Amino acid sequence: MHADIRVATDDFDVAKEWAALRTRVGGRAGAVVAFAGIVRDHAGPDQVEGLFLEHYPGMTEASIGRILSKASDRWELLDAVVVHRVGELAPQDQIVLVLVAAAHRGDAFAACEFIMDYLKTDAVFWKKEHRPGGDTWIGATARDRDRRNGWQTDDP
Amino acid sequence: MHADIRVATDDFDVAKEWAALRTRVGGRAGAVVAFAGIVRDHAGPDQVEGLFLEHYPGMTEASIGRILSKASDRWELLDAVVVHRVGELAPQDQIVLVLVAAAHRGDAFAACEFIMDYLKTDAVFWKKEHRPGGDTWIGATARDRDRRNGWQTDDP
Amino acid sequence: MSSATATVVTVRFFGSLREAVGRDAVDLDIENACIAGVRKRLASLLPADGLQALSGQGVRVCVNQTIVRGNVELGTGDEVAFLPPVTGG
Amino acid sequence: MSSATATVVTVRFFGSLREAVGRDAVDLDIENACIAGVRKRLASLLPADGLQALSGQGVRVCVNQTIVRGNVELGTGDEVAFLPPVTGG
Repeated sequence: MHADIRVATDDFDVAKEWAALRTRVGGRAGAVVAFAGIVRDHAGPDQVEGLFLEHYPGMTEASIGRILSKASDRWELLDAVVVHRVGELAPQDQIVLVLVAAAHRGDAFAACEFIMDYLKTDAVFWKKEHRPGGDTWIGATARDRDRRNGWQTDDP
Repeated sequence: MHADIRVATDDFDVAKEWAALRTRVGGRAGAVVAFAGIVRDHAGPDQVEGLFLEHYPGMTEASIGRILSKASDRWELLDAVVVHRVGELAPQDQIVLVLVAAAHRGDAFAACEFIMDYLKTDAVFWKKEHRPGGDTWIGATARDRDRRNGWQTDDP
Repeated sequence: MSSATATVVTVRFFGSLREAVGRDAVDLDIENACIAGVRKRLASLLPADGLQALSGQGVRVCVNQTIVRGNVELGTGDEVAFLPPVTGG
Repeated sequence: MSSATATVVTVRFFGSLREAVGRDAVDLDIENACIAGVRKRLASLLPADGLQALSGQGVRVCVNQTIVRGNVELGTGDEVAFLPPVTGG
């Protein structure tokens, strides 16, 4: 499996990443699944005015690499790309892109969701939310852990 | 929910569809999931040299509309796009694009996969495979039906 | 039956059925304004194997783009379609 | 202890811990070449609440980017990091 992991302050271009993956996999892939996470701008007292994301260069990429390895052990994948932004992000900004190509759609869907669920709980990032009431460092939620643990229950 | 259904012989541009959806949903969506199905060019005696897809104008779009309605009843969706090609397709050609935007990733992933599974079994298309040994009209497979029925088992 | 009282319907064939009957559509004057009337009329027009294909496993019948079961009544201008098993994606 | 025998490690703080201790990294000469030695040395450098944060719930300690448990030995040039709970995506 070709794997590509990038952590950067710069924005990413979904179209460019998608096209590059399509070029790499050619006609071997019957299915491409992409997920993009975006900073929501939901209004109200709970409004997030922005995010700050921090990482540990080297360790963060390695943590994502382990997630991709787990996914690749479990499903038949041809290509996987994770691009994750760090630094200050504003509402509507893209945060993360997960792109997966596989011969069959079941593998591509499952792996893409698995990778996202593990990014929430196991990838080495720290996230601070800017809200009208002040800044808060947030961790994975109980729901995030439930989603991740749901994959483990399925383990053979 | 905004829904967009198109059936056409022309190829589609994932980048353009993604950008248009992003513009429509703005910062309401925290998650975008895209699926593209591609004609594989796996070699060997089982090689598919091409596909021919046929539809019933009007009825086909309505069948996709019912699938999107079911998805929208079940998950909190902001936007869904299905673009499906018909006519002669060659290996590496794109067949279908399903794009879903939601506030939360769980809804976007589930709805996108649900829509694809139902497209395989319930959407009004007919598909002929061109193989070295001749042409064959193919229907949904037992596996396709199992996947679709898996969603029904989950029904409340 | 005079043309004034004949029921005229369009019958469409898709996918493998289109190939089996050798055409994609036909307009029919039918005496019995129902699906059975359509089948009877088609029996005089189609080769035996084409006709048989229309009763094959998984074939569904539509009237005006809605799947119907049994011997539905028809009126002039109705569109009847024979659909083999579908698959998209 | 002479400088010839001192162990020099880099200690890094991330996320909320970086804010709690007021810096992102510090190079330390430590007498006891282990995690306990690092904590002891930090006690003389950091404000009490910053030091306490390093022992907070969910905080993990890394040596050279690998999570460790217990009082691991250290050598000169090692990088120790204190990681609060993570979340990506």
